[in-house]
Amino acid sequence: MAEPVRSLLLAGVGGQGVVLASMIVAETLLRAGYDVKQSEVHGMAQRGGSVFSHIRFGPAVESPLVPEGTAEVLAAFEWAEALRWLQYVRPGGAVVADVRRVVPPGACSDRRAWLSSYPVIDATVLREREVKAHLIDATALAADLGNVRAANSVVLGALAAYLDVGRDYWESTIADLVPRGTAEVNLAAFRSGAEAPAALIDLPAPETGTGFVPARIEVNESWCKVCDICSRVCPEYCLDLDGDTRLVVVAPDACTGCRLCEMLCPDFAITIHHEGQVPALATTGAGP
Amino acid sequence: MTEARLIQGNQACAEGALAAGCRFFAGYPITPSSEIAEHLARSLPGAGGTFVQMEDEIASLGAVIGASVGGMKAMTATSGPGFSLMQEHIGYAAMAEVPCVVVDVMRGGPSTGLPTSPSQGDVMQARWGTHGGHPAIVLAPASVAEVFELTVRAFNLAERFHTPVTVVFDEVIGHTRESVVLPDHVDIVDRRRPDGPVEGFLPKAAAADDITPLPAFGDGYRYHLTGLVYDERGFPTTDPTQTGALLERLHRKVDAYSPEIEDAETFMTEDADVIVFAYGIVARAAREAVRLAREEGVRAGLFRPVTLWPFPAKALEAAVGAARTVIAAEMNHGQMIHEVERVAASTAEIVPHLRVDGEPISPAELLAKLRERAAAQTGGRG
Amino acid sequence: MTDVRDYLREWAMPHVLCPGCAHGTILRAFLEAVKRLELDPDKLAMVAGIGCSSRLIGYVDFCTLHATHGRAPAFATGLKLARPDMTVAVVTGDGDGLAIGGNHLIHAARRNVDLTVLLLNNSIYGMTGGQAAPTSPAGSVASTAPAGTAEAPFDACKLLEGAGASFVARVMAVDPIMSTNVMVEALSHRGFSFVEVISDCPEYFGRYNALGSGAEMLAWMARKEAGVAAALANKRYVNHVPTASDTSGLATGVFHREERPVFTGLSTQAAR
Amino acid sequence: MSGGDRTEIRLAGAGGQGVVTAGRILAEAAILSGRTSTHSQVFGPQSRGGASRSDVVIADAEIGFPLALDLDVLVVLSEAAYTRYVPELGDAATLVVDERAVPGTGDGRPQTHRFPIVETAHRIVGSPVATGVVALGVLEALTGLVDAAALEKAVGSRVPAHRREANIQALAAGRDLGQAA
Amino acid sequence: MTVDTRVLLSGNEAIAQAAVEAGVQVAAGYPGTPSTEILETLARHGEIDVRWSPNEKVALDVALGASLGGVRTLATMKHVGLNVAADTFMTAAYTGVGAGLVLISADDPGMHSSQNEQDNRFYARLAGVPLLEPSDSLEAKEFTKLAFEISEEFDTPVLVRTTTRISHNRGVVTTEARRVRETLGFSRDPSKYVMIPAYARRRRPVLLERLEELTTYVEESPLTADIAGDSTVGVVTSGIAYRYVREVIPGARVLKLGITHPLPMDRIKSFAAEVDRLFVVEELDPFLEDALRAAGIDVEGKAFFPRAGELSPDAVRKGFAAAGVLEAPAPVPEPPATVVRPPLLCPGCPHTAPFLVLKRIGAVVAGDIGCYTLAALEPLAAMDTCVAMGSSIGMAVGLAASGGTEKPVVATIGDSTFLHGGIPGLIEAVYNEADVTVLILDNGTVAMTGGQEHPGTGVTLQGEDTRPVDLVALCRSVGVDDVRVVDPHDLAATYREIEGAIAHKGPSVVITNRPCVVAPTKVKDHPFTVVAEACTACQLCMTAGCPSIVWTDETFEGRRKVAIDTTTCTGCTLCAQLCPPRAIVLDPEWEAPGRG
Repeated sequence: MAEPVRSLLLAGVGGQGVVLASMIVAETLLRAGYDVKQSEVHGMAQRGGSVFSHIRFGPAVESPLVPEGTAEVLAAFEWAEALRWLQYVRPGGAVVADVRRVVPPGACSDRRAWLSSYPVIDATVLREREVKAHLIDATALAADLGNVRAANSVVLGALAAYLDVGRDYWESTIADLVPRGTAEVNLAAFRSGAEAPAALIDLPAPETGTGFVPARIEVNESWCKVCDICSRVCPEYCLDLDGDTRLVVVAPDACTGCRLCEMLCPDFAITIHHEGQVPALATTGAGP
Repeated sequence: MTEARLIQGNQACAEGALAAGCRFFAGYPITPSSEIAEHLARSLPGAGGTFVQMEDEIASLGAVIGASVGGMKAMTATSGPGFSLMQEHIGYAAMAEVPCVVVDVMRGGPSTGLPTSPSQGDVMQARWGTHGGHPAIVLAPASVAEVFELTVRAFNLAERFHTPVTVVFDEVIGHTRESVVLPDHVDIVDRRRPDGPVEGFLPKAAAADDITPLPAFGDGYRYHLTGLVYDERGFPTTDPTQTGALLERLHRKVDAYSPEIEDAETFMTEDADVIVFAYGIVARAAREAVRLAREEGVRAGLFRPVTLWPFPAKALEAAVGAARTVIAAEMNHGQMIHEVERVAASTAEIVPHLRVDGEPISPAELLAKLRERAAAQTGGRG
Repeated sequence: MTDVRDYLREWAMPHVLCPGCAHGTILRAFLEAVKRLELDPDKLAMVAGIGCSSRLIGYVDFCTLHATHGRAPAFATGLKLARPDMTVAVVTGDGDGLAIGGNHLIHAARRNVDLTVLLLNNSIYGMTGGQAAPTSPAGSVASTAPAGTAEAPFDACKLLEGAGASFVARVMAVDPIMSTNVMVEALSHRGFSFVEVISDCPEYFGRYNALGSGAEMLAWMARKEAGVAAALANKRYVNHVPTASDTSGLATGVFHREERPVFTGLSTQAAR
Repeated sequence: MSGGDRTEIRLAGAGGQGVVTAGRILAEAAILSGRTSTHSQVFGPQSRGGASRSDVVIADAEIGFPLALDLDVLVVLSEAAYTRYVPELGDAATLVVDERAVPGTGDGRPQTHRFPIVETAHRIVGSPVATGVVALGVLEALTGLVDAAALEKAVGSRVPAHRREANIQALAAGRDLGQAA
Repeated sequence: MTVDTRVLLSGNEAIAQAAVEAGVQVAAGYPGTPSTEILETLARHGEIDVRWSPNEKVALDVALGASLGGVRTLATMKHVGLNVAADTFMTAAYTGVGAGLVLISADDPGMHSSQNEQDNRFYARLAGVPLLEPSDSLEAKEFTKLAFEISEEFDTPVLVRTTTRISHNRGVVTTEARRVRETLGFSRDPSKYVMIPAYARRRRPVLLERLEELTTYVEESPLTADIAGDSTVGVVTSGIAYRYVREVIPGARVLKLGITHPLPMDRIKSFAAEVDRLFVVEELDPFLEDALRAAGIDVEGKAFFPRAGELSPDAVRKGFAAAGVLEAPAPVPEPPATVVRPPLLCPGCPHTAPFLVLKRIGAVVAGDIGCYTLAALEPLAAMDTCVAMGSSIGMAVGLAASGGTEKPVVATIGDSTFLHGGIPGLIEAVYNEADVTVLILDNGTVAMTGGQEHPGTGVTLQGEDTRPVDLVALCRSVGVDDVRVVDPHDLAATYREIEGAIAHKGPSVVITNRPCVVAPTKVKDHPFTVVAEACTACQLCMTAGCPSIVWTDETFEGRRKVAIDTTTCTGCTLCAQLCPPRAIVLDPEWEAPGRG
């Protein structure tokens, strides 16, 4: 069998520049003499969604898609995306990941438990997979260089360390493809990523389970003037008007006890009962 | 008794207020009343009281009401234009039943008029100046000594009946210095305070004598005070029954006690043919004129209402008796004369003697009038 | 005291104000401040003039003095001077406090009497049926300005700062938390503290000027906040589609604070 | 209308001559002398630089009408005051005029006395402010309405401490003028 | 072969390159993922008349007209776009062409950015036109060039069908020079070009004869390739599936079909005879499989390979494993748990506030195709239907007519979608007096596909200024009395205008008019930040679903406080308008770019 086709996977979040990064990788490989196929998906996935790019290279490439368990390197520009595509990495392969967190709003939607579904940054998850885990704080390194948007180049630098492609190919491609005026910082970022030690970064697990106290909404109908303010403001859409005549608690179980309705009710008609001990109201300043 | 002192009427007013227990004064400068404020500005702090010069007369009486609600005896002093501005708050104090004293040192009017000249043009305003209608207590001293005395009385009446009391005198009384001997001691009346429990306190619950207790703010009784018609809780109401009852009570509260309140001076009226009706400085001239007329054999007398309001009608009626003429002398275009006519027109001829030129009515001109009326009567008899 | 409703004269509720009128929200924010400061209800007096805002004090179980139109600062001055042991708060409206009572307000500020004045600005005369107020924005419609008022409105905070108030702040009814925070500071301030509270009047100002219900007017209020308004004004619209957007803003927060001798009625001469 | 024991004195002059203060001193001196008195004055704009007037009524007992009605004594310290008040003065009244302020009057009134009152005040205190007090000295010497000790005491209690001495001197100087007449 | 001519091109870029090389002179289309970049790339050439049309049908009309006028012409669209153009397409097969006319249909198996995954190969069969299916970028270029030749040789439009994996793959392509042939000019021929029944009846047999000729051509075509291998397993395949087959089972014998309509059935039959087991591996529907079966060929296919979704090497491997041809792949461990990351409206997206308002109002919302379709997802969750380009208004009219809801019925439609297919719907609303409100979400671009110009933007695809459609005047002119314009970043005003429009009896229109924050200009204004001490964790800001707002580990009364990622915040003010304690303020540390 001839020299095998090799696979890389780049992953990140829509808007992070995954497509440009993978074009740089593919172009670099082309310039290095390989046949290359690179595949990504445009459109909706770019709107803050998960974005990935398959890169395959070798003497002659058929499929542009990377089969699971075959990628030599997974380069992730975001922590959760590194986990998402982990099964594509072959045993003994490498995961190069920026420890940056891009938390989607959906990860903050469990307002009963106040638990974020965003995964904890914990390198042991990678170690268990028989992969080389290479976590870097690329965003911080790029920021040190003066442009956080060069973080991708830091990751590419780290990725390059796992490929036997000459540094010249990388740097000429980067210089050609990055936005005008940013070549210098991106090259510096690339070098910084290539030279950064492949250390594991273990970040402390964020606090979870914040002691949610169930809350109950009580409406004093004899005081309520059905003005609609509470139902307009409730973040959980617990309240609604029944026609224009009556205020109804339509989703009592969704109440988080934030008390916006109670505070904004001009008629003192709403009471939020916290079914448990709630920390005292903080006496914060008046703002700026 | 202390020694005689040369004291200005306005100063006597201030000293009377202090003697009566007034510990709060708020006012606005206006001739010819300013010396009252000036004197109290000097003397109140030392007496543990508070003086404040407000931005206008409206605010002055407002502050006075506020202080009174806080439990202090309080007064203001002003003159014609300022008195007009105070009318709204006089009405408020009457409605909300807040004791306070308003001194009006009358000057020539209308409008800015004659600031430094005497007048008696505000006596009807003192009765009817506010809108809506309520009883009024108005005292009219005629001498420096009496300014002191009636100022004390004004406070006592205010505190007794929980109502504003007005003291009116003219520029001459206000500014003239007289040798007077002020008393060492004066009798003082304090407002009625509640003695029941704080819980469930009904500030305007029916009182047998129509005088509801008045706790000071901050003393533990929490209640609402308003210029709107209120119910027994002091809370606004538009209920006709309660509205009627409240306004009836406010009137009854003064009307029923008018014998206690009313005061008048008579001088040689017992056998008088001609009686001069006068108050304030005019009464001083009238008394002189009556004395001189008597020397000439004219059977003259003087009737002087000390309380202009409630008007001492019975005393006037008694004083007029068989007199055939009453000369109503006023430094206005004829105000109290209407009361005189109301009481005495059926038995006596009411002759006005009015002066509005800024000059005080003199004993000489009243003497001349007495002579003239006496001659007319004689002629009539003849 | 666990609930601000305990400060209410519950027998008097519900209050007379219209549906969606945020004055009640402001009262609640004030009561939260009272609660946080643990003020003794026996030693708390609220003084008000005439108007919708002034009606609020009828519903709180403190010593409440419902004064005449515009004169509440004068009543309160007298009360405070007579009862320095009491906390005295004035509730007034834009017409009550800035038109008929403007003189009293600025002089109370100048004297630095230890009062806290809440001026509830709803840009119109509500109680009397929607007449133009000294705070009605130029061009806004009122029953006495059917074609829009031609007058310029007061900036109450600038006015009061100029008058010498030693604490000047503005909050919005839509921000009850910030309102409470600022009211705590105002009540804690020694001297004359002034808090303008932007409120709404859906019944008149909202109706005459097509601003919608109370709920909508609160949203409109939030959008008027200075940072937001400035940011909105900075932006462009889609080419070729014109929008007439109101970009005027209203700053909120504590604008001025100083320590200055508090007027107590005792003359400095006597004090010496 | 000066009947019985009642004496009416008017001091009239220009603002700044201390006319009102002099009137009060005279009234207070009367009380100190065991008599009763009233004092009235013209207020307002007139007190600021224009004509100024101070009336004192002195009697042995209660004073019925407190205002002057028929002057017994008129002291005139300015030409304007002369023009205003002398024409209504009764023939029996005593008239005291300042010889410089009222130049060249020779209407032949009886009971008319001319003194350099203003000039004397200037000489002693360097300003017209003590003119009224000088006039009181003249009056005391001329009429004996109040006794000298009472007048001196009243002056002492009414003027500020630092001017007491000068005013006592002014009073004495006035008295000298009056006695010389 | 020098490095210079070997370039890495996406399938779309390769098709554009083919058009350049083939001498195309007019190209028209409507943006639609995954087809959009073809015309964008072509537009950069400069010498070619490349334009966005209001919709795909118009684009194909333009292309057909240009073809009849004598120049080679390209029309591009996504798969569902061909539904719109189908009317013209069906009859263009009758008229034939002037110069070469190629229609690109970019299909979207797996529905990465589409509302369905229809298999457009059937359109070729339905219309009777030849269908070419490239399998990578190089073929995309070569096949497209060949398509022009076929078009002219057989006097027919040619359908080139790509899929997302072809369109958006980059592969190595060798480029050649552009060759432009002199225009043929327009030859008047009503019997060919005027499809009245009489003439059309005559064209139908022509079409059928052409198909016969094409069948012969296909049998000989180099695009039909027999790839040598072990004949125990034979695979008939096309397009991207061919690549997967080669990847997964490189030893098998493969008949690769470059033209899948008409089919070279003789070649297929002989191929079938030469292998032990015959498989068809194709994405989506059993287009080939059914045809083979109909021809009496015993074939295996969809029994092992999925009919839904994209194929992949893994799926192909699993299919062959299930068929017993390959060993089952070693199980790959499941990925660790991670967060779901659905696409979102961008930070500062002008569509957010209108949907916040619609959710509060509780309207029944007929959505349309565009970024705003994302408002159907949590937390906005304010869209009830979304079917096809321009369908929203008509559907809203229908919902209102049904009486099936007492809630207000609102249609939401983007500016470009409105011009594409919404106007007739609005006319329907006016004509049949529907009490509906139409929100035209005008963000000044075709945002979903990456920021293309359209007839409302005032700029052509080639960057020239042109007269924009006046939306307000347009709506008024069709008879809408209540037309409002509002700034959607002004939440209160937006609420007011939408409520006002809903209250209006009869059709009403609210036009919201902030530009897209991503395209054509990336908006980055002064960002907002959260004053942590003031945040009371009420989560009202979170209801906007802005990706820049996240929870922090700080809590208030047991709830999580929020923070704003100032690097992604565009400063739209929406959250600051929502925040009750005014905890969201302009970031005091931000410095505007270029201000030092």
